[in-house]
Amino acid sequence: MMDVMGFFDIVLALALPWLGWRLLASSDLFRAVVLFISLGLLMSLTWVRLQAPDVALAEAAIGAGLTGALFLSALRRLERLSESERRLEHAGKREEDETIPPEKRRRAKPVAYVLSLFLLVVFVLLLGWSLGQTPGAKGGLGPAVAGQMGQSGVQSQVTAVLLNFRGYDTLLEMMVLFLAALGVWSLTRVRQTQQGEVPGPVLATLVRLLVPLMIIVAGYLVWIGSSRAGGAFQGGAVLAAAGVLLLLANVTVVRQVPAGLLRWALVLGPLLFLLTAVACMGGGGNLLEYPGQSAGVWILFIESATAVSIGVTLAALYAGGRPPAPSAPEKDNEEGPGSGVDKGGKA
Amino acid sequence: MPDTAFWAVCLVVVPLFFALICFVRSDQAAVLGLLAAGLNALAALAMTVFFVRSGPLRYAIGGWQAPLGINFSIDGLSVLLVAMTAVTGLSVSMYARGYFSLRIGSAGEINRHGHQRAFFWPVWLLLWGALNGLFLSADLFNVYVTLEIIGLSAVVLTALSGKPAARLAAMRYLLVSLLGSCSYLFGVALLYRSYGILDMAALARLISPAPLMWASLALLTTGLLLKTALFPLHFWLPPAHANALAPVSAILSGLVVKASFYLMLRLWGDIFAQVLPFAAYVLLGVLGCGAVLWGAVQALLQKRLKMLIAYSTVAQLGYLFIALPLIRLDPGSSAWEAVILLIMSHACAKSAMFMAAGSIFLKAGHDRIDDLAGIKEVLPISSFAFVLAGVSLMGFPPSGGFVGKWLLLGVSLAGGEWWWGVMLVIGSLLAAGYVYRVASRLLVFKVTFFSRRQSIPPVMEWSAVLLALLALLLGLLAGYPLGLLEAGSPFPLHACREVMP
Amino acid sequence: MNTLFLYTMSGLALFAIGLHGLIRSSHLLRKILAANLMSSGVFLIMIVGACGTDQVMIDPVPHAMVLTGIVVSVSTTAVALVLVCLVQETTNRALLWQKRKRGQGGRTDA
Amino acid sequence: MNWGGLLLVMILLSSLVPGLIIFALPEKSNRPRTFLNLGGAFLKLLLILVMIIGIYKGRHFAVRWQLLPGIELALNSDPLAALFSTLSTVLWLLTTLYAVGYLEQSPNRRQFFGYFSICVTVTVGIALAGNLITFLLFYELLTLTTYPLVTHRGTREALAAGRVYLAYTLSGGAVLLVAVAWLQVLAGPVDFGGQPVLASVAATHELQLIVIFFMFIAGLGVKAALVPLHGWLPRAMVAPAPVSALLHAVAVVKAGVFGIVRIVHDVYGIGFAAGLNLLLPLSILASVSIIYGSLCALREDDLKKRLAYSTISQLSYIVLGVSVAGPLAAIGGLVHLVHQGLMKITLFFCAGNLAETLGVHRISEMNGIARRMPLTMAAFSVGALGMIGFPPMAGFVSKWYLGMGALATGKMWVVAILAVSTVLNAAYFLPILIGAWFKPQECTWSEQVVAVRLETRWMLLVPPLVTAFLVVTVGLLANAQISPLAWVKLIVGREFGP
Repeated sequence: MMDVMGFFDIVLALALPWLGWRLLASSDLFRAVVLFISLGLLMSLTWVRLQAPDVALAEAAIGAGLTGALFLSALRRLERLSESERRLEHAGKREEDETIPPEKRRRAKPVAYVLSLFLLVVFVLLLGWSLGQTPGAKGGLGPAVAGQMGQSGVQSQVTAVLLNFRGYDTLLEMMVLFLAALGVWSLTRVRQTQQGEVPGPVLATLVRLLVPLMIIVAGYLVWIGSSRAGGAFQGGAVLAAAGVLLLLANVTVVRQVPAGLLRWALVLGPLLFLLTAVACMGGGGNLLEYPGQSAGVWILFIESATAVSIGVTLAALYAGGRPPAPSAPEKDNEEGPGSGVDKGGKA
Repeated sequence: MPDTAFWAVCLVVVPLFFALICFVRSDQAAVLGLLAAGLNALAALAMTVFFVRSGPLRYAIGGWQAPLGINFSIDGLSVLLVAMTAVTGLSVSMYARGYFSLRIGSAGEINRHGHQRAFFWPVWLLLWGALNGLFLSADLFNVYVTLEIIGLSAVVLTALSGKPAARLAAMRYLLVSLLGSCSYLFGVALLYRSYGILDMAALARLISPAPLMWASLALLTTGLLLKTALFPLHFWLPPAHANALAPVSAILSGLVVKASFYLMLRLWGDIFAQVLPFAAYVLLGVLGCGAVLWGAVQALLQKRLKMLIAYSTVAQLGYLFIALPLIRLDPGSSAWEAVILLIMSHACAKSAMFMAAGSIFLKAGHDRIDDLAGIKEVLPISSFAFVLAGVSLMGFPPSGGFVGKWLLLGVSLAGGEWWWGVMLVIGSLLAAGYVYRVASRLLVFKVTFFSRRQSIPPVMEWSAVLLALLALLLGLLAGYPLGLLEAGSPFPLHACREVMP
Repeated sequence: MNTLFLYTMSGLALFAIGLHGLIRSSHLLRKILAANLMSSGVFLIMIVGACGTDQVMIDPVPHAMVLTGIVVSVSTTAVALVLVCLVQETTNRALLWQKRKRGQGGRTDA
Repeated sequence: MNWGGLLLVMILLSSLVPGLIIFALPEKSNRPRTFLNLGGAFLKLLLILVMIIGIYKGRHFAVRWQLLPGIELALNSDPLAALFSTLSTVLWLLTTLYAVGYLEQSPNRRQFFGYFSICVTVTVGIALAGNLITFLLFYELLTLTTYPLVTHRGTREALAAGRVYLAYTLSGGAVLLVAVAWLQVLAGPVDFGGQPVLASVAATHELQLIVIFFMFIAGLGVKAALVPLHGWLPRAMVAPAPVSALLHAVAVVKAGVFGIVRIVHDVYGIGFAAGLNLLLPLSILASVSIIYGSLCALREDDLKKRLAYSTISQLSYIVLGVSVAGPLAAIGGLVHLVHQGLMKITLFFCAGNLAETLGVHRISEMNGIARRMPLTMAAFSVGALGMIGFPPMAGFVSKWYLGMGALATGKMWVVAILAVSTVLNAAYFLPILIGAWFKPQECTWSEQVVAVRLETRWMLLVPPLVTAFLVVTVGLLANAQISPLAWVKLIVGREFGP
């Protein structure tokens, strides 16, 4: 049994860089993206092999799934853009040099190419050598974490680190996610969806069946996160997948979400997290120092809120722009933080 | 009971909170943003006051002490940089208020620029919160997250301008930022692997020469140098800084590059200082010399005002790196003080310069240096601000840049390595050259000057000139901020080590 | 040579390939893919470091860091992809250096 | 801060504050501006008088402000400082009056008078600087604040002159900065007026001290227009006449010379500098400047440029006097600091009058001009004769002491230089006088001032007459208790000991 697993490890470890190489070398971008997604899935397997189930879940959902979806939609958009450009060129009879395929450009300078490859190999060997030289640091902070688990309020060590011991990191990470949504919204707005793109009956049924199921799974993942693999990010990612499905199916209800509500849903998680962190100071504690024995409750509260926002944010990232209609946020201000629940129920 | 730590927490929490609120209430974004800027400045002031009273301090977030949890380390260096961010940020915010109101107010551009204002404020506040977080944090991984926020928001702000050049610049900036933070993260990962710890102060005690340590130091340094745009890695900076909107340029040049340099200071000045050989510092110093020369020569060749200022940033960053070997050379603390003065005075002066250039751009409708003669007649205050800021950059007395240069010169001569000092002087002469190129146009008066718009809001002109004045007077007041450094600890991290449990 | 070291080398190779791709590729989409590969490589090395030599004691801190890293990386990727589309839209090419002259010499905004 | 220190700060503020207010005033408000200018000038004169009386009674004024350890700003009033600041202040008052008349119709007076006031502040700051860093600070600021005045007219020529001016002075400033920093590293902060501290480090760092000395001379020599570094001065004559008069005859160039005097007297000390053999090269440099400046002046037809070259030559008298290293020569040099200022400003005022009233810029246009403007030309003649060294003018006194000093130290070649230079002075000044007084008018002048009762506006006429009067007076009354000569003897007496 061990031998089989050992062989599997070797294949996996070799397959990862090979896939990476292939995907960068492939001349077809679509193929590269597909290879990237499969690489993500293999990474996820690797995480399982390395006893990191939390990471595996997150990698599968976010690293492979959502990132892949993002790449695919960007690719589609790029192709559409270049098509319209080509049409424009033909119409205007404008002569312009065709884009040189990257491979030709690369081969144009073989010396530099070989040199950079050589440098990289040296870099890898040097680093590998130094990694082999130095013994690992005896478990790192593992013992420290294990020693304090009793006061963390949760059973899962990873969740304890994420939301208690190093909760501040996670708070800032939520800000990164929020920032990404801000960035995407500030850059573009979603193009008007064509009315013709009505989902086929199969997709519509699938959506109707899958989306509620996904929401339940997401809730379960958040709940289970306190003791086993799972948590806000994994749950949020599943919620996001539901959102992506809805967007793909072009369900009318997605387009009818009021802009203000959407904004509140994006903000909900980070805002509640931040307020909770500050509220912890009310009792004389430090920032994010959950009072007394109630850490578990607080963590669950934060996780639920952030999961909703993560889901909405990731879906918004997939949508790739701010809502098309000029937003009128002042209309929806009276709807408080509770509106996040509506978002869940609406689907 | 408010104390130093309370205000430090406020410095991170307040901007983040207002960023979120700004996004939801985007119609009120400017008011909220200014409120946040004001509160932030207040918090920075309060923290400084308490710091002077009670000295350096570590603050355990979540109540978890250092090796397990993330700690704030509040020492003289962090307080000074936070204060610098607060002052610069406040005046950039006031400038931005005028700037966006003007752009929106002009007829026919409402749709185009409405979203710029709506998104500028939350992104800028996030950036601000992350900057404060970076300066206060004592945890290497936490610093990575703040660096990511800083990098990403800087990219978003750059792209906000919407012009093709700005988008390309933002793209390049993003890729560099990705590469830089990936390299940094790799370095952190390797450090964690060999020492099992992420806290800077604890790490500084554990560091010992080993192959893996060298590898991680190289990775950390490469990442930070990319983000700081040290000479051969500076290619991304000028287009990004020059093509962004004016308040954004001020933020990027004044503050953002300082964040990664601050980390360089922490790493090279403290954590790794015991094991690093002098030759490594010399290498960075030589690159700094390259930056000073190349940046200045490029600045002299530019035709556009904002490009000139951006290249001047490249040159000025070179100064900071020239200071690194001198820090090592210096038995006392005057090289440290010089670096910090240079950072602060460059932050004020460069922001003021970009702000003034933005006003000039809006008024003239272009920023071709050769066609700016006579703008003084229509924009006297902004022109004055530009020249004042230029005087600071040249390192003229009594600016902060002068005192910094003076201290470094003294260190280099006393240490017998006079060439660094000569490089500094040559650099300031070159700086005088490119400042002169602009100033000679600005100071001339012509009877008529064609201007595109009627009026620039006074707040835009005055915020720039006040900031420039501050940069100029920083030299006269240098004793106060640097006294803060002395009060905390002559060397930034050493005192904290004693305080640490 | 044990399995963990193999994974470490695999992570290193991923990082190096990503680095190579990031610098040498010309299409922006490929550059972003490469950046993702780089960070995957780093994650792999971090997670391998979390396994003790006996694979019993697992350090959860790197796991948490990698989770954070994954979210950060998807965030930057999302912004980067939108930017790529914008670059393509304005310059007709998703390339970085080709339009340099136009990018730097043209009119820009204050 | 003690009262004495406050006095020094007040002296600086008395022109700085009017300058800043002038920037804030609108362009149109001429009366308040003139009032501020003259009020500030009178106030400053009053304060300086108080200071001089104080010094005479043996009081010592000083104020210090520490920026950082090792960087300290200090103002100090020793007799030398009092000499230079009095000169600047008196001439500022007259020049302000002159400038109000000169610029009556021209645009942008706000900027002119604003910078002008600040320039004077900075010049007095140079005079009162109590240590090298303070001196450096004001020296560099002088560069900056004079630039807008040089380029005031905004013409292509003015801008070019400004560029040259900046290139020279900024480079000089950079060299000076390195020198000051280096000296501080070797010997610690250097205060003026105390005992020279360098002797203690001389044994180990002799070569370095020599190098530093020549860096000082190079840095200061730019503003002092020592010969290879003089290129900016003739070009800077495109500036308006009051600027040329005050700045390029007095403030800027004197700042350089004053710095050299400070370095030789207060930093190195005469004896020590002579011991290092530093003074001979300096006196050779000064002699070359004297002869070269005079020769160039001979060739120039443009009146202001001839005066500029004459400045180059005359300034080096001061340097020569200091570097001869005898008390008598030092008296001659230092008193020339005052005398040359008075004479040269008279000449520039007159040149400005000619240009402003009749549009005359060239010497070849000046024939017979004395009949049209007798008072102006009388003042001009007094100045020119003083320059040549006719007794009983001021210039004679300086040259007399210089010559005696050279004889006393046995440096005959210095006497020869003085003689040759006097001949050259006469050669380039006397033809002007002869032409103006005795030759008939040759060309028509474009009358630019509608003639009033006087030959030109009274504001233009009074200042040169006053300075011409002073030139004669300080020469005649050289032995009086309160003459510049007496004051200089006091300074030199302190320097060379009883």
